[in-house]
Amino acid sequence: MKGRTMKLIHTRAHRDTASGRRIAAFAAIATTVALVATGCAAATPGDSGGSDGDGATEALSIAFLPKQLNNPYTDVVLSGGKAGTEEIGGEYSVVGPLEASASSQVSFINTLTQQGTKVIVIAANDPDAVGPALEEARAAGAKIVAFDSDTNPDYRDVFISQVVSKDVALIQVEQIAEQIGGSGEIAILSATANATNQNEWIKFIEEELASNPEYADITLVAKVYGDDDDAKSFQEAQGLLSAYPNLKGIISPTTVGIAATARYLSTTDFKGKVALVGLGLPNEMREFVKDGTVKEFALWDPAQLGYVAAFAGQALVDGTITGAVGDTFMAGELGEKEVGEGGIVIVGPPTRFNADNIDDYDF
Amino acid sequence: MSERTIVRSGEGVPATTAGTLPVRVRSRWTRILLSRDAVMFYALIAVVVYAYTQVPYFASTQTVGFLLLDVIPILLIAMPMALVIITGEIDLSVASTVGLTSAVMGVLFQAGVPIGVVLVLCLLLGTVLGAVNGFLVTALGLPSLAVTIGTLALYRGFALVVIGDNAVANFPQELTRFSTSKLGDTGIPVVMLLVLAVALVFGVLLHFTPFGRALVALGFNKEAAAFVGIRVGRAKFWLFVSTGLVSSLAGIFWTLRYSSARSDNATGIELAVIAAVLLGGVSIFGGTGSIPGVIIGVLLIGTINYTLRLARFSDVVLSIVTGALLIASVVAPSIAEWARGRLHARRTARLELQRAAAQ
Amino acid sequence: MTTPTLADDIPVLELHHASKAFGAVVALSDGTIEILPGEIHALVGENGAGKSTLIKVLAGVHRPDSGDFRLDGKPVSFGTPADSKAAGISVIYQEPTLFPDLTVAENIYIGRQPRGRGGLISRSTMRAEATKLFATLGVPIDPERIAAGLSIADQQIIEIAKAISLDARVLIMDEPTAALSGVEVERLFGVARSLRDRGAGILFISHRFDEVFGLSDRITVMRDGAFIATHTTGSVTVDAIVREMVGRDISALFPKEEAVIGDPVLSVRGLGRAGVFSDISFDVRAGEIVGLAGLVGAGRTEVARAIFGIDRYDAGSVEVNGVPLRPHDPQSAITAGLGLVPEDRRKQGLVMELSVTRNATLTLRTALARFGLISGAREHALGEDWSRRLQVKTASPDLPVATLSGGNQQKVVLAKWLATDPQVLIVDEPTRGIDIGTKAEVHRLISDLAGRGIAVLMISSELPEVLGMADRILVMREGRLTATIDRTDATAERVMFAATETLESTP
Amino acid sequence: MLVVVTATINPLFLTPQGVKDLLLNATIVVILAIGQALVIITRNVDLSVGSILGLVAFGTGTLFAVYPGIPIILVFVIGMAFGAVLGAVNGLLVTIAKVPALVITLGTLYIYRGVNNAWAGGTQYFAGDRPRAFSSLSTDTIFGFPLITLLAIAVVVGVAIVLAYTRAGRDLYAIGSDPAAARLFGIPVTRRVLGAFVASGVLAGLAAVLYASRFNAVGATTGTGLELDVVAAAVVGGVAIFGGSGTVVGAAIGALLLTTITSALTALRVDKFWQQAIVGVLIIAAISVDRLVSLNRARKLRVSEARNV
Repeated sequence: MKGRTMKLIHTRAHRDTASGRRIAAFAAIATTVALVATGCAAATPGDSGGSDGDGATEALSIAFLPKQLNNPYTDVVLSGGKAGTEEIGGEYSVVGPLEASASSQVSFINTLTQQGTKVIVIAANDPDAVGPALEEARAAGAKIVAFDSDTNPDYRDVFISQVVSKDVALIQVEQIAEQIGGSGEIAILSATANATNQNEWIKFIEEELASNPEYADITLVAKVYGDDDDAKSFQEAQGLLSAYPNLKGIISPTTVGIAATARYLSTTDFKGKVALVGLGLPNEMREFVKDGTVKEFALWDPAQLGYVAAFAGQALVDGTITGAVGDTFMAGELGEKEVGEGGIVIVGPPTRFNADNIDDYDF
Repeated sequence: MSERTIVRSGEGVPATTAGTLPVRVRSRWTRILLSRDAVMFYALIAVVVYAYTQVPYFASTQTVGFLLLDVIPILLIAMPMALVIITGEIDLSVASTVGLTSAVMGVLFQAGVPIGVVLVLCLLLGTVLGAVNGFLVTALGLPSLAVTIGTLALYRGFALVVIGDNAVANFPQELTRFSTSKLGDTGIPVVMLLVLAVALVFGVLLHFTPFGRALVALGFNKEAAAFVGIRVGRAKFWLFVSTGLVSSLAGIFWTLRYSSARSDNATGIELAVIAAVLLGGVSIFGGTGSIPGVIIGVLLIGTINYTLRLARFSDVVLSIVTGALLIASVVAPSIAEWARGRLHARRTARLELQRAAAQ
Repeated sequence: MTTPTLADDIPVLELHHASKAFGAVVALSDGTIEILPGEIHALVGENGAGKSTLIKVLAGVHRPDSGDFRLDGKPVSFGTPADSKAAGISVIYQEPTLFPDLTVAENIYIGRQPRGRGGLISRSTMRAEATKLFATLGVPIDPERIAAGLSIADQQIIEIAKAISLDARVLIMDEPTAALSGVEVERLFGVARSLRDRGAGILFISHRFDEVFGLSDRITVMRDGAFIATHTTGSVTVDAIVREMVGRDISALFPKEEAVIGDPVLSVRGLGRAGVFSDISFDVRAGEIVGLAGLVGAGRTEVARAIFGIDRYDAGSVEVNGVPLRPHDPQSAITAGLGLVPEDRRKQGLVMELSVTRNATLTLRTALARFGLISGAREHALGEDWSRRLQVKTASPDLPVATLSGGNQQKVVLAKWLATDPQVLIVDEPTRGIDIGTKAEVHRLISDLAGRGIAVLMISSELPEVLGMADRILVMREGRLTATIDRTDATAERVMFAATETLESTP
Repeated sequence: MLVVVTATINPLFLTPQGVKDLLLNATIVVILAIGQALVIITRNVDLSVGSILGLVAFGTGTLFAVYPGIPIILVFVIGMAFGAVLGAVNGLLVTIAKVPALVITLGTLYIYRGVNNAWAGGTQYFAGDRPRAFSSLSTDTIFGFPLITLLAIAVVVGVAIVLAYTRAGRDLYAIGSDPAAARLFGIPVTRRVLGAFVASGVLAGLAAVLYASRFNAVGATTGTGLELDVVAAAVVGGVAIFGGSGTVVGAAIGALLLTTITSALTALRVDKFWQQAIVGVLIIAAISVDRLVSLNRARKLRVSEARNV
């Protein structure tokens, strides 16, 4: 027994210490990471073509990166994108974060860049946060089409806009003015406070209210944000009505917001007394139009956005357009589209939905 | 975390002399090659090799760059977090600290404060936020879990108060470019050098300093640690402070990398950090854990996520995988323990049977 | 008072030749006891004699490795405490285990609350029952208050009330009086007697001979994990019992080397902590071993903890070589040359999961570091050096201390402190749970240290150990020093007397 | 107090519509907070309630969409059973693996949410897809109380009775008060803790069905982040995070208070960004007060024990 112990201790003395082992582990990691890195580096230049093929023969890969997956509006937009891509004969894919955060889109852009995607169609959660990643993507040869929500113009080739921002704003002001009889307090219930498109519309709404003498009697008393979250928008609507007893109308330029507000109004005494206009999906609003909560709201056909974006992507890759003002391209059944000021492509005028026509639409 | 429900091996196992129960002493290399860290390392290699050969586009320098850029914030925060968990505490407020740092950074910069001053103030802020956690946990003796759930809400709330729904984007280009620049052709981001420095500091702190020895001791047994003069409360306080400081560092990196200061930055990454730390072999009950292990844990989660994304799996899968890895990493040791216990019980039962038969 | 007719009754509970070992440590080698219905049975023995293990076997907490366990003459085997409770055995531990957040009544009836309409708990019935119980016991406790904040005495009463409500046939009390005042003890005894008169068998552990002789019908003595004898109380004397408890030749077992005794190193003056101890003053001189004797709960450990800085104290001062120590700061105590081998080796003395080396060098963390970094090689050399010097038996100093036997673990604790080269070493129950062979080694070590001029304060509940080792014996009772006895005058009886007499009769 | 202040500043706050809204908003958090209280009393925590709610709420929407004629009561039963299964998964992992509930439920929070996302995709079900009678549950009132609020009150009373007047309920307190002692007493700790998690799941399921009745859309992100509010409500309502004490009535009041604060902030036109910070402050204040009270009690005890020493 004693002898054995002694021997063990003896061997111990030659052994590395616990700390020594740690150093070894550290070194192992460092070496391997370095190896992997250099290995990759060596592999890249000659390898990138490989069996996957490259260049003209390959189907045009168009990847859509919406603000957030699993959003009904997004799904409609994407359905158009898919249709457009298939018409071109391109390879359609969708990636995106589950929550509308700016930084998570960056990782997806990186991945798309690496996959050699030819066209990235993006709806930016933050106009600047995605910038550096998009620049890298462009450096790697991708064309960038922004749609729905623009990035900083420096980072993309074209922006496919629903309609002229001002038109969207004006139609909403017009509608609310009609419905409240041209005077009274109104409020805006928007998506997130830094959503690019909503903010632009709100800016135009405010300008129009201030400058157009027809609207002199209308006061905008509040702007609140429901973050495109149903429950939150619902409570914000409720908060508005409790905070502003004389409120006569609400503008909600977001599909989630208008649906939540309509639902709140329809269950209260305010139904029919407080006007509600904005941008909504016919399928979501049908019930409220029919029960009289909402008289009229507006929207473009979101599917057209995706559809045109796909064609714009192809045109950019072909070289048909470069994003310069005056360039034109054919967008399938929607005909010729022109690149306007600031690289913006306008899809079409907004549609007004009311009890008379709502059943004609299914999206 | 305040209550340990598991009987740890040391307390439950009756003492035996070396003579009665032969303890196998494995050779040095077998031990290194069979250690938990090593096994994790094999797993990492396996994933890398698999992705390298099977997943298109993985074999590229861009992978290294993008992957590392993605994991840097997690890797940074995992270092102090590992130490915090080793002492038997937890800090859930790290992601909110990142968010608040980012928000303050944006607001200060927009107000015209020179960027250098902004960075210093941000690090200072992180230190203060960590100190608040540390004070509540050590001075008031509150459970860190509850405290940091509270500060998770509080710090994120402050971020909202500070910057609201705005975003600040116009940080100096030199800085934003620096944050994503690579070391030559290797694809390794320059910032990794800073991260490695931080890892080295925490690795040395844990494994090669008196303070590290004290942390391990108090993680296993707070009372015994107090009996050798270890100032338990003070040690924990400084760990929370360091967590706050490193989280604010991660916040600065986050803001610069995405050149966007927003209140919702890094929402939810505490889960990824904790999952990586636990996967890296740190015991949720305290005491056990190593910095190399944690680094491997972070890289493993990062690589799996990146590979899945590259293989066009949806983000849905990613969140399920992260959650499952977290649960697996804490449940696995318990199951192993349970299996060992069963085995032991069966052996004891057999011995008793033999003894009974002998009588 | 009924005297049981010993010959005729079948014992309500009997245990014969039970043994229980924890790894290499045999805690109980021959646990034997018989409890008759309607008797109060006292169990006495030194600390470490195996009394607590015996009780835990009866309570179903430990399953004995061997032995014959019978209730009413029929063999039984308990797997869990619940089994034992179901069989009518109620155990009241030294530290009552009440649920602090529940009401007193609920604590009595938890898991078997009386039910009323609709199968719901009837709180009024529960309250009424509890009130009735307390009335029987003659104690004014509000059944509706929550248990948190109750005094130990009240908590014990509640445990007893619970036992009564359970209709316990056997009531076992582990040192129930350790934390009680005179009046409370009387009240407790009244209750015990009335239970006995109703036919229950009562077993209680006590170190106070006045209580043992005043209350019990029979006395069982244990020593070194084994049964020694059972006596009818009227037929024995305190002296005889003490002799049986101590049982061996003291001076032969504990060879105290004569050391040169120098100047006072540790000076404690007027130390007090509200509710725990008060007015403690003594010196320990270089090369001197001072024994601190007393019953469990007398406040000895608490004094040691306060000196070392683990706990705060409200009054007094501690000086090492004339320099006052910062209160509540063990690190400064260590720096000043103090070391403490704590009473609970597994929870306080060692980090069981860490290696022998790591444990042994834990006190030297800072000294081991060069430029702030610990040199693994030096750490190892030091760990190995000390394990060799103290002859710690382990396959490798890299193995967790949990794999060592109790005696070897204690050597690691000693090594940890010797490595700091202390001037004062406080050892609290240094040989508890250690086998005889290693015990002698530990004693030789301590004696050796004193020989090298270290001042040693030794807390021990084992009288022979104290008598054999100490140059001077301080005795504590109920938080106060009651006697200082010189080595030459020390006898087991004198120490026992000083530890158990009531304060009022202190000369 | 808060109600009074708010009402004076903004009279509209206490109109019938205002009160109704307040109650309606609180209902769902109240029910979740009750479930959370059960779990916290046993010294555990369930962070996955928000995800359970989302999953079950989407399930409810799916049921109505796939089986348009399904009886409403059956939907309730299925929703609660679904919640029970999800809660049981939590409970089993916690009790078998003996890992802190925090870690397990943090994991299931993400897994359940992921499953919800995978299942729902971009699909959302809207109020229009559901029968009128179902939606009217949350709009119809009896004596000014919305139906679902009455349901919530019934749940509070029911669970309160179980906790106060059944052995199983009392066992939960014993377990939270001292888990080791509870085991020593022969209380079936594992079964009871599992039961608490299942109950929390059932209540989350119920809350989810009510959510589907109350709100327009149920989809992949329904209920995200609710867990913080729920834990805060329970803790603010006096359920000690250390386990062993607290009542469901307290938790319900906590939930009501929290919702009132939120509504009051909006009604008082306070910057809504303060909301989350206030939740954080409330959690920390609640546990600090709890701790200080118990420290104080311990100190008093020691001094009162001093007696003759």
